Amino acid sequence: MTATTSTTGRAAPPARTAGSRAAAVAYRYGLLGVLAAMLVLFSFLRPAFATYPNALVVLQSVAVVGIVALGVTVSMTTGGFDLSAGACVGAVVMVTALTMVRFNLTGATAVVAGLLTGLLVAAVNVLLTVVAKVPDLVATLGTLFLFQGLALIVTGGQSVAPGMTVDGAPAPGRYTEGFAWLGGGTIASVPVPVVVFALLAAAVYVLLNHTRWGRALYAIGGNPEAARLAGIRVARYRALAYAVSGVCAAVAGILLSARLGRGDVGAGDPYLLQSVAAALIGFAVLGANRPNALGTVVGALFIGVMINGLTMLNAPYYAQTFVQGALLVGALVTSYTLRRIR
Amino acid sequence: MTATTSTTGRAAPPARTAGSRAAAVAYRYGLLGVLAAMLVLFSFLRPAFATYPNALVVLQSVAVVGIVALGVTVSMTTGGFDLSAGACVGAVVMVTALTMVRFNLTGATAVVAGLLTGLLVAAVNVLLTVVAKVPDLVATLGTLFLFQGLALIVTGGQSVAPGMTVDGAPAPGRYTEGFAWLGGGTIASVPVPVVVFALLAAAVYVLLNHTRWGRALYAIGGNPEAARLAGIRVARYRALAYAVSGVCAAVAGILLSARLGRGDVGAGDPYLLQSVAAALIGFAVLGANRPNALGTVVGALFIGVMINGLTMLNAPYYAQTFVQGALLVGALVTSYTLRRIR
Amino acid sequence: APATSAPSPAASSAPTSASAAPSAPVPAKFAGGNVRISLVRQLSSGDYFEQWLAGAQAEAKALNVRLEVSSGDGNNDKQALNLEQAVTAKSDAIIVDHGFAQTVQPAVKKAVAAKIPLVAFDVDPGAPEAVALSQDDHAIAEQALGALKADTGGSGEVVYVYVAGFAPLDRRNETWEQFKKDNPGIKQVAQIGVVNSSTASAVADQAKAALQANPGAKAIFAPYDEFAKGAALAVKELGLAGKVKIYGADVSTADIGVMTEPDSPWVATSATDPANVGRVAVRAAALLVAGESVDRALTVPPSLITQKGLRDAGITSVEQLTRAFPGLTTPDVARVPWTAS
Amino acid sequence: MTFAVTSVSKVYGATRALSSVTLELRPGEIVGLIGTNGAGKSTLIKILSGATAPTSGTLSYEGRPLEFGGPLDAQAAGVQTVHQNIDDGVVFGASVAENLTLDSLAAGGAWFLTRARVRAAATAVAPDLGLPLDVPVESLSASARQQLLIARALARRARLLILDEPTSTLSEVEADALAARVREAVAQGVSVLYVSHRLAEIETLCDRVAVLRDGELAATFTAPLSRESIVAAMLGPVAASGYVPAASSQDGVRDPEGAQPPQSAGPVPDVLVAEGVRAVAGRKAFGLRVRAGEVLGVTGLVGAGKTELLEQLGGARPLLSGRLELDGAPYRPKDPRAAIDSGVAFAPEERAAQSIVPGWSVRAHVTLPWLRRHSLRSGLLGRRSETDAARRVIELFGVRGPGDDAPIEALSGGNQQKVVVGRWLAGEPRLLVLDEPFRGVDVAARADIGRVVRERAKQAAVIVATSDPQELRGLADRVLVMHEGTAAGELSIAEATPERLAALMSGTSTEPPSTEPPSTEPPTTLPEDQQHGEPA
Ligand SMILES: Nc1ncnc2c1ncn2[C@@H]1O[C@H](COP(=O)(O)OP(=O)(O)OP(=O)(O)O)[C@@H](O)[C@H]1O
Ligand SMILES: Nc1ncnc2c1ncn2[C@@H]1O[C@H](COP(=O)(O)OP(=O)(O)OP(=O)(O)O)[C@@H](O)[C@H]1O
Ligand SMILES: [Mg+2]
Ligand SMILES: [Mg+2]
Repeated sequence: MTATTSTTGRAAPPARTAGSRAAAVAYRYGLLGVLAAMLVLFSFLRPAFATYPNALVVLQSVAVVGIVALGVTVSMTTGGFDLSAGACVGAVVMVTALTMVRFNLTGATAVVAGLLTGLLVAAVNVLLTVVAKVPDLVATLGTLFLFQGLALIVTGGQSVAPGMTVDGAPAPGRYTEGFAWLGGGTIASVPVPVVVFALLAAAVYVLLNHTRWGRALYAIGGNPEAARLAGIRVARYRALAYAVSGVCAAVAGILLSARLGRGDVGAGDPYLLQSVAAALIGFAVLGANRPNALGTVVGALFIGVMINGLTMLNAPYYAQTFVQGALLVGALVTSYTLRRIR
Repeated sequence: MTATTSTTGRAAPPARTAGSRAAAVAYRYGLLGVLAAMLVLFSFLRPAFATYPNALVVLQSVAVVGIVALGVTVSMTTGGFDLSAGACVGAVVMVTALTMVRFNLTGATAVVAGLLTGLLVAAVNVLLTVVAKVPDLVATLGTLFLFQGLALIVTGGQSVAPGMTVDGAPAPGRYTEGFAWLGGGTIASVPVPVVVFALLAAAVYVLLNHTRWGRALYAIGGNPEAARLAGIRVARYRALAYAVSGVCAAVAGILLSARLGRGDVGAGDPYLLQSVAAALIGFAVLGANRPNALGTVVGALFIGVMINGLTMLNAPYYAQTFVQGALLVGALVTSYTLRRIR
Repeated sequence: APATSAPSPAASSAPTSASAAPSAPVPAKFAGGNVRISLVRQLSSGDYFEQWLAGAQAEAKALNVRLEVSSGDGNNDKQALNLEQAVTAKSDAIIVDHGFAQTVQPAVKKAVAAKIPLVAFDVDPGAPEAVALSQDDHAIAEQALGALKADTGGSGEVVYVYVAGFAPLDRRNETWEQFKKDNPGIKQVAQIGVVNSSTASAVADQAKAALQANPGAKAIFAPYDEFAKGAALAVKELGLAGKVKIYGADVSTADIGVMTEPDSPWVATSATDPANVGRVAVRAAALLVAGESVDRALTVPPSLITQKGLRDAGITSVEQLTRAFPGLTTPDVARVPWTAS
Repeated sequence: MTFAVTSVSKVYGATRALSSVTLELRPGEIVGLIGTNGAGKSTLIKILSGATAPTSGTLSYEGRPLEFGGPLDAQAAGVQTVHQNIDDGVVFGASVAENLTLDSLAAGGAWFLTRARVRAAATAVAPDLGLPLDVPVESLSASARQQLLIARALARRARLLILDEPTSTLSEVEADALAARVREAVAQGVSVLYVSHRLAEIETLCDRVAVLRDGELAATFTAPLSRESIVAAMLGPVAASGYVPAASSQDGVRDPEGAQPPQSAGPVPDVLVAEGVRAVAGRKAFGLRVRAGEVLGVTGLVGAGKTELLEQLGGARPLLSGRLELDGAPYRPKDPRAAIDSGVAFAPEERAAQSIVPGWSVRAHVTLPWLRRHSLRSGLLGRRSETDAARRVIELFGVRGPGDDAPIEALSGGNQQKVVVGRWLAGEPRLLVLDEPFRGVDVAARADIGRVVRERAKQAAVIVATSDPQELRGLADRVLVMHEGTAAGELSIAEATPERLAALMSGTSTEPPSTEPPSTEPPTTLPEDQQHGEPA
């Protein structure tokens, strides 16, 4: 029994017209191009922008958001969506502050407590989405309220600052030097949060692009039923995704707490929208069209550079939001319109 | 060639046990049950809760959120997602205030200007999602920033209040009586916003459940390609959905502006999360498992009753978020777990 | 959001000089227009902050200073980073407007190390080199509560609006706690409060619930203008005008509008003029740049503004208010010798 | 009244999917379109239905040229298409009635709709469909969904009706019903273009057959049709010479040259033993066993419970009752991973919904179940070993297409099927469970898959489910026939005459007592030599 002749060799890359090639290039590199253009423009208008210290400031301003966004990215790979990331950051800030200030424990304990809090948030998310099968968006919305509320309750709605009054007496502890170093220290002149961000970004990149776990996560995002039937334990991987998201948020919360030097009520709130924005912008980077680590880093940088540059140009704060929106919309339209042409 | 007799009929629906019937009922009516239980409990603990005036208070506190949520619901039917609804509310508040206070025009003009602003937001969303094919979440995120920024820019970041200084002179106009009536007036003792909410809820209900357009919207949400091949003008209907969402947000903005009596920077911001929450809770109402008008109304009431009751019970504000989260999670878990049993 | 900061040195205000005419020549640096002052803010949206900024900008213009403004928009880490950036960019002086002591102090140290003069408003800079400017929150609460006591005769049910974690509110809260101890006739029947970008309408909904639950309430103590506006809306919507009175804090043109409305329940507010505070901050910074001596602790005292006073004088805006209440303008705090005031 | 395709070519990158095809479709005529996998059938249909534009060439109707900007233009011109992937055509979350009336939403008319109105409209669209109107469409079986789509297309007053492998999910009975419907339409002057890999169907239904080979129109035949010449044209001169088309044997499942049931010298151990299992809850329990080197066919009408049974064996759904034994050890997989780890490979039935991850390359599809095996010691995935595995599958099954790096969507339907079935052989399973592995696969490729499966069966046991017993020819050693959720009987391949199969499948046979054990301790199926029982 013979069969059809097999032509298994790889096809040569299809011949393209110059125009569609250009569009394809623009689609892949569009967002990177806009980022580069912003860098050049800002450096030109404000020489102080293009200095090493300022680059570090920009990176540092991006680090915390970027770390949260990396977690959100992982939660998105399985088709989930972690709306509770910001609330998790806030809860971790409170918990670390309480550990050191109120219970007078060490910085290391605070780090552990923070990470455990992140895992607790993840556990609740997993219980809701994987076990109780509540849709991700609603479930993590519930978790958001829950942990935002919890962070308030454990402190009676108050911020936790060294010297605060607890039951009539001043709180015994304070932020330890080691813990504070996590926020303000440097390693070879690079701020610690930036180093942590870089390491986590590399780790998430490798995880998603070059390991079987990453492959499984994407498979679940692409077609959960096909993934299950191909032998992937979907529930476990979805739990893994939320765990990574929770740990990333916890790391971000620890760094933020160290930078703030106190447990600030509502400190985590701004991070949800920004991290989601970074992750979503990342979809358009290098034509990935799916959540990806590299894109998220670029997305976070995009926002960070934009805000920093505009501040340096002394744009009034009320114009910044608009310019941000306009740039974002411009970048997206370019990317997605060109994608269609391709 | 082989078989001849036809046995294509489906097997009879499996007989249900009493238990699974109960679960099915609980799934359909679970959230309504929790709502009813809350009402009874609060009335029992605080007789002042179960009075007609307090019912109106609850309804009024729900009206603005509910109206935004109705719009968000419609945008969700086509599989879209309108993150810009809150920003639209904020922009409309500013525009109506500017129209009357700064430009000294009539209340009717302000209403028209507000509605036009809502349509403008919708138009930008449509351009981005339908024309430029940017995914809904990112596109409306961009619009969010854009209009949040625009609302700030038109006033230079200031709130617009009667008597405010514009270019050195006090602003000429003030909120007209008619416009203020929209926020504070009553029709047969029912506050105007509640009446508007009820009318809009009925309209959206009929639109979604009993008109061709509603069917078409749901069809697009279910399978856009199949809808397109059935000749449904997908682009137009998606534009319609965003237009309805924009108009609802505009109406909410007008009512809010009338109630506040001034153009408050950031007034619209809290409405995004709350309205999305209401719409998402609504998925679980009556077992619909899709965006639906009735569910959204129940979802909005659920949140409103919860907050009002807790405040009456003198629960500290910092405990409320947590209780909200816990109740939400409880209701969702009940609904979705029971759905599986069914 | 309300003004926020850690406790500031409770030193009393001490004007640096007392004359009105320019008493010194304009320093060369200012004449050349090369002075850059960075204003690093914790928050920027809201009437209070807008008016504060307007005052600061007006003063900067008068002094021929370039004011570079950045805002943390409620993100305290961002504020700290903006502060570091101002140091990196070598501003001539830095004004820190609100913020949390623990968060900004590391960056303040960097500024001090870089020998950049610094003025901190409503936040403890934690460095003796820096000037700490504050408004007197205890006095604000005392004034408003004095009015409350006078109207109620020192007894009755009161609804209190408060959210912990915001330093000025916390300080005002200390005064309230003391007031309750001193006046056992005053009974707090409910405590409510929300702070978000739509504070007024959220507080209105809560206040309505609280007033429904406590029909005997006579007064609402709302020591922050957004709270007071929300409470006023609630009283109005429940038709309780005349029964319930509101005692607030802070003032803006919009607040004046609410207070002078017919039947308005908001009868008194205690406030500083935010624009004036902004002016003082810029003046202090300019003095530091010029190398003049400035008190390390400056305080701007508040005034009590009553509904009756506003109505009688026909006041509709803060500009008219400052003319009618000269106490709100404090030209002697951080007077700049080379300008007329 | 004639649709004409003139010199149409289509190029995808380096692939020439169609080259200069010319074809006329006349009213009242059913034209069969056949060809091996990847020959260009779907491409031609996509062009006719306006889904893609040809690279060159023209379409015309009654001599007037047609320019389709999109599927709606084609529909407006009277071209109605039911695509191969049926789930693309239905709206999940909507009821059957709503799905039937989808077209009327765009057509205008009453804007206020009630349930009764929708029901009435749905009944008007398909008066004799026999489907429940108020249930959500996702609760229908695949074949019922397809019937729904065909009813809709016919109701749209088509001039040209295109059916792309409409019967691949249908049983024979349903296929006959469909054929009647198609003839009805043709009687009213509609042209029909009919794609199928089932030659029998083509033979009985079509007036004319166009054969595509490598994107070219190889030949057209007019009724009466001869299978041999059609197959020869399909496969081309080189292949045809060495290929004995399985379809040429006309007598049911028995194939003189195909399967050689292993002449077991000694006792061959059972790989899988199932006792007291049920396909559908509440139906009668039964047993089965498969030996190493043996292929067990499972057949039965659509809805007989084949999929349910196989999914239980593959760990894709929990075992309803009874017990399983694999190589003598108890076997109760809690999920597909557990089954894979025990050496059981299960290829599910619905390719798009259950196997394909959109946008993924062929390579990633092949390695998905075996990721651990392709991981290096560092935990990273080994690109090399993945590529090798993918190329092996491509080679083994003659997958035609742009290669292992291309997205799987760039492959034709049948070639996609080869990839998602073929990947399971990469793991050297003990038990290979294949549910409808030949769906959309051409006769030659079917033979390829059959050959590889048989080769495999030398070491492993194989279970193949299909609703078309002909596909078991040359492949299975024994056939388990299912009816309404339970086993109706088992036949050796020698006994599996069309008559006996038909009787068992339709439930009219007096059951062989041996396969109907008294309830409590159901013995497994009997060895072949004890099988008996005559069909009625
Ligand atoms: N989107 C695409 N990109 C690249 N190549 C494609 C694409 N679609 C189809 N092809 C190629 O075109 C050729 C014809 O494919 P087509 O789908 O028309 O085959 P077919 O005759 O329908 O086969 P089957 O019977 O398997 O469905 C194949 O070689 C296929 O790989
Ligand atoms: N989507 C469905 N919802 C409810 N019952 C179904 C559904 N699909 C099938 N059934 C029922 O399940 C039983 C077995 O179906 P199953 O799909 O296993 O049959 P099959 O023999 O594999 O047929 P097919 O050829 O369609 O795969 C039948 O009684 C059928 O009516
Ligand atoms: Mg095909
Ligand atoms: Mg099946």
